[in-house]
Amino acid sequence: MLDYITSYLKSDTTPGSAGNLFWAFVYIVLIFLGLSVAVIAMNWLERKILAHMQVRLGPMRVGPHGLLQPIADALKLLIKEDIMPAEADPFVFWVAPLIVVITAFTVFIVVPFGPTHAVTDMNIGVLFMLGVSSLSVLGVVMAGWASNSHYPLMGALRSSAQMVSYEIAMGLAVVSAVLMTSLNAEGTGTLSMIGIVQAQQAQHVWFAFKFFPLGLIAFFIFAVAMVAETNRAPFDLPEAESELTAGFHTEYSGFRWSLFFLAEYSAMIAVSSIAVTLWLGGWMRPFPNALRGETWDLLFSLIPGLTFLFLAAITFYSTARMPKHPYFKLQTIGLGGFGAVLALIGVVLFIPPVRARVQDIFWFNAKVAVSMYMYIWYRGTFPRYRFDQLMKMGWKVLLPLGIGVLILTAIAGVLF
Amino acid sequence: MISRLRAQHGSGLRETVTYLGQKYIVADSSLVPEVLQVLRDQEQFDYCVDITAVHYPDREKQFEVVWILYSFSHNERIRVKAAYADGQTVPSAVPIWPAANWLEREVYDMFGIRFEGHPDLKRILLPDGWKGHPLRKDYGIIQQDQEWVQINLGIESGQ
Amino acid sequence: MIDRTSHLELEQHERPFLDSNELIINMGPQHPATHGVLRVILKLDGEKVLGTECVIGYLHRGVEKIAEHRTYTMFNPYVDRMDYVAAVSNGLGYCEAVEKLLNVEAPPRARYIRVILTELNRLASHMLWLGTHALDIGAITPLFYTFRDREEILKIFEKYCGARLTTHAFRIGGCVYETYEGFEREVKKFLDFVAPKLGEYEELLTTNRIWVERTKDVGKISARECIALGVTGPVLRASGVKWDLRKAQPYAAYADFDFDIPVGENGDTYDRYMVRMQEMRQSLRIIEQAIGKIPDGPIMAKVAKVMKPPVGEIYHSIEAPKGELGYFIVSDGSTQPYRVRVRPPSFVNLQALDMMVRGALVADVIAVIGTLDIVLGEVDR
Amino acid sequence: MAPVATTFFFYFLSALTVLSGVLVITRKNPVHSALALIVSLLGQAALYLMLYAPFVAGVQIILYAGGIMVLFLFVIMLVNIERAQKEEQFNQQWLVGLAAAVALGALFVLVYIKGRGLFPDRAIQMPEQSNTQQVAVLLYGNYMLAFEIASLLLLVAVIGAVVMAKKRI
Repeated sequence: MLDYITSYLKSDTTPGSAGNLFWAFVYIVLIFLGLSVAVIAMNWLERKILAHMQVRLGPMRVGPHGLLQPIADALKLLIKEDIMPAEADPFVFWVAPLIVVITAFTVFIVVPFGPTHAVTDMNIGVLFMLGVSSLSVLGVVMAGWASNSHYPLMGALRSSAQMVSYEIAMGLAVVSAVLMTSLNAEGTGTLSMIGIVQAQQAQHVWFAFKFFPLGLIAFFIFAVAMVAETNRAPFDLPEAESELTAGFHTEYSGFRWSLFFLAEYSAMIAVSSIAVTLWLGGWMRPFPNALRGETWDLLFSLIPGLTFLFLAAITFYSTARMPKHPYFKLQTIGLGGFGAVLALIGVVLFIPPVRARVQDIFWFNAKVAVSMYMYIWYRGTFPRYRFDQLMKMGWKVLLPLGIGVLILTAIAGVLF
Repeated sequence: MISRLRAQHGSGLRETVTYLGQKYIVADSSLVPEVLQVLRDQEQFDYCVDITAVHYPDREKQFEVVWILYSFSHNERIRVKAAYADGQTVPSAVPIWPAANWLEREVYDMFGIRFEGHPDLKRILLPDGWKGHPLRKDYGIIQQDQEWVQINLGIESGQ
Repeated sequence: MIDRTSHLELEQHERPFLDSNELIINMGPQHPATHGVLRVILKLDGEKVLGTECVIGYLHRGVEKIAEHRTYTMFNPYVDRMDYVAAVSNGLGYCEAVEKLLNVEAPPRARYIRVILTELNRLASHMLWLGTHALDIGAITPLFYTFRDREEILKIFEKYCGARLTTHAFRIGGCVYETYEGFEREVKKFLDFVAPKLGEYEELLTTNRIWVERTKDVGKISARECIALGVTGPVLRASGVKWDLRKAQPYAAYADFDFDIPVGENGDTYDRYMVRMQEMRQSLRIIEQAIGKIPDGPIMAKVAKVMKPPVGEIYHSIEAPKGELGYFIVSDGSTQPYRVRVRPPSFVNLQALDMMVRGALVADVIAVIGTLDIVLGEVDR
Repeated sequence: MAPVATTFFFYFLSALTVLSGVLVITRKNPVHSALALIVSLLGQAALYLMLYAPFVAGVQIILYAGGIMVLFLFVIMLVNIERAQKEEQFNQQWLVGLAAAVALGALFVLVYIKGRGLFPDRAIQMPEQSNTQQVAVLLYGNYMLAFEIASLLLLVAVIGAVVMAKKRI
């Protein structure tokens, strides 16, 4: 039994493809935990960053600087009564959030955090991702229909029409990225996510910057389509408060509603991690070949530790500035503790063996974090599209652009 | 401008007065439609500022309906007033100025003066089933339509 | 629900393709985007609006009936409660109307203070409009910017007359409070504070492609239709009519200041947005000129404690932030007015909603209600 | 990837597919039958995976479950369902049903007996990686013409749909 577990450690493939179920299970649990922590952090970050963009403070009351706010929210949602509308269709009403959550999570099987850090290395990775993300439309449609009232139905129809039409633009952008992978010596590209990142490594360029404008346009199309796919920011029409109350999840409350909430955030993380893998060179550190050489490698490997120490410094600074009133005593201790934990992680990340291993995961997550920040930024600045403009944008702008980029990439591939 | 009007309608215009620098014409109730039409077409009073009414219970023609008009070209205001008995219908000004639609509905709602020729004359501010017209002098200030309140709001209005 | 939309003369087109019949949707009275208690019944064919019917009166308090049982001075605070967003201009209109009845002229110092406070109030009203209008269309951030800056104006009001919103700052015959020590300095400080802020709003919205796409050619109304429907204020000016009561029939001390009237061309939501933004800048110009030369002297004309205006009637109107706000007062010689009729700009502007929105989409109805800048307290009185 | 408990998965998946197929027909509520159809399509996709054809499975999920079924649900929702539920199932023709079932059963039995030698007992071990390439080579190589004709047909269908809906847009 023991050697069954250790046998995987020597092989340099992902646990899934190495057929080692135990480690695959460990990776799944790790990703699941990491994702929930990310969703909680995302909840807090969104409220704080949006608040600071809007000249206000955001949650400050629950825990120091509102740090315990997401936990309080989660608790509230768990305790809240979970009502089902009278004539709602019980089975479909119950299944809808499940489908949405399952599809949002299964995409992560394929996401490569490192050359060996992924649950499995399917050779149809990108195709699997597209397929699963198209399934989440079903969950949305069922949720809208099951609540059998005007507004959720209209919201569901709108959001599913939006997701279906932006999926095509997304698919086209993905195809042009996959096309770039086949421009190596033996001319056979790969659909597997790890293969794509390795192709970028081999071609010493991030696909976003390959054949200069083309890669960037494809990345732009994918970025716009992914925002529309997850019903966020300028495309958050289905739950446009000012028109239809809250879109397809109006009738949901309590735990079921939090499932939708969880699914939305994990879908955002999933889709942006795919964008990072395809265009921004997955786990590769920035400027892999421009700044080559040993010293640069060392410098870049220090950055993970430095960021955590920097975060710890901020936390200590704010603990120092906490008001001295006895009421805040517990909160200051809490914040200090949190700062200490961050500092500890920072220090641990400096130890050479840990430093080397954590490089890939850190850079991948850093890029996903940047894309998350963009999501919040969109929400802060853009007004909302009207439904027909949204569809016009999807069909008349992104689709032709996508096809154009695909053809041009093919031509560029042949020429250069 | 007043002289031209007086020439056309002579007897119909009871009096044309300027009080505190504001001109107003008191017209005979039968002449009102032509006067309004003439004012809009010949005299370019193209903006119907307001239509309202005043209730004089002791006069035999109780209601005095007031049209306040303004002309953009002459930058000039004028008021046309006409007296109507209770229950007598007033010719609607909607064909002349579409703005009159809601204004007349409010006058009907508050005074009970019916405007014939109005596309959709029904109450605008008070609920549809309400009985009584509040701005009449005989309508007490604390009086309510007890019956409507009991049915719809279900409160025995104790006041 | 009795069918209220039967009278709408809707173009009868053949059976809709799918057998989805017309949808009658009830927007309001508790709807986040209807700026108060307004209920709009929309007759929809899928997403397209076939016709609308506004059901109002939820906020009707019978202000005109109350006026007949109050003396002239007692009725003054009621006037602020009508358009609670631009309360100062309501008070100005009423006081000037009664002063005309009494044939009394407010002293120059009072007139200057009145102009400064009314223009500050116009700025506050336009800021509130911009915040809520942008929020309806989806941009969340401008709301917080505008409310932060509007707070400064409310602080000045509070320091001047103790109240932030319904100020009741003016009395018949002039102003009742002398300007507090440091009033000019604070208003000047406010002017320098808010001038760049207007630039911030413009930066966020004017060239924002989605904002332009959501507002260009939405809720178009031509000048001729505006005049026919009696629509006034920024909505009329955005359709190309250069008419502003402050210039056409100057009142208070507006004749002494030079400012220009911003005008739009094709009367859509984007033009109304630009016109109101320019108007805010013009208000700053007026305040700047006024703050410099406030004449000293009495702030209250000699008016009898118990006023008994001579028998007669008067119609006086001013340029409120929403349009022409008129007072038609009939006095029978007693201490209480015989009839007070208020001509509310929001009430008449709302009438144009149906014409502007027909054939548009549901999202446009929200945008158009926002751009009409209606306040339900004034619509229902 | 070393196959794991294939026989169990095979029976489980095929039972799932057949069962949901039956559900599709028997459900009264059209939305429930649409969902059952989705489940059976996903079951088929899983079966393709079992046959080392991941590409075909992926396409099956995207096209069938993600695309076509969403359209099905769209149409079901736009048409109000109360009317559909009221019409009761017309299953008076017992005789015709029985005859068809017997004929089909006989056909199965014939194929089972005759075809014993036809199917290879051990499926040829196709390496998983090459499946996508295999499909691509076949699709764009030998069956290029059929591929073009099919795409032409689809194009005509799309244009037809747009023309029909044109008068309402």
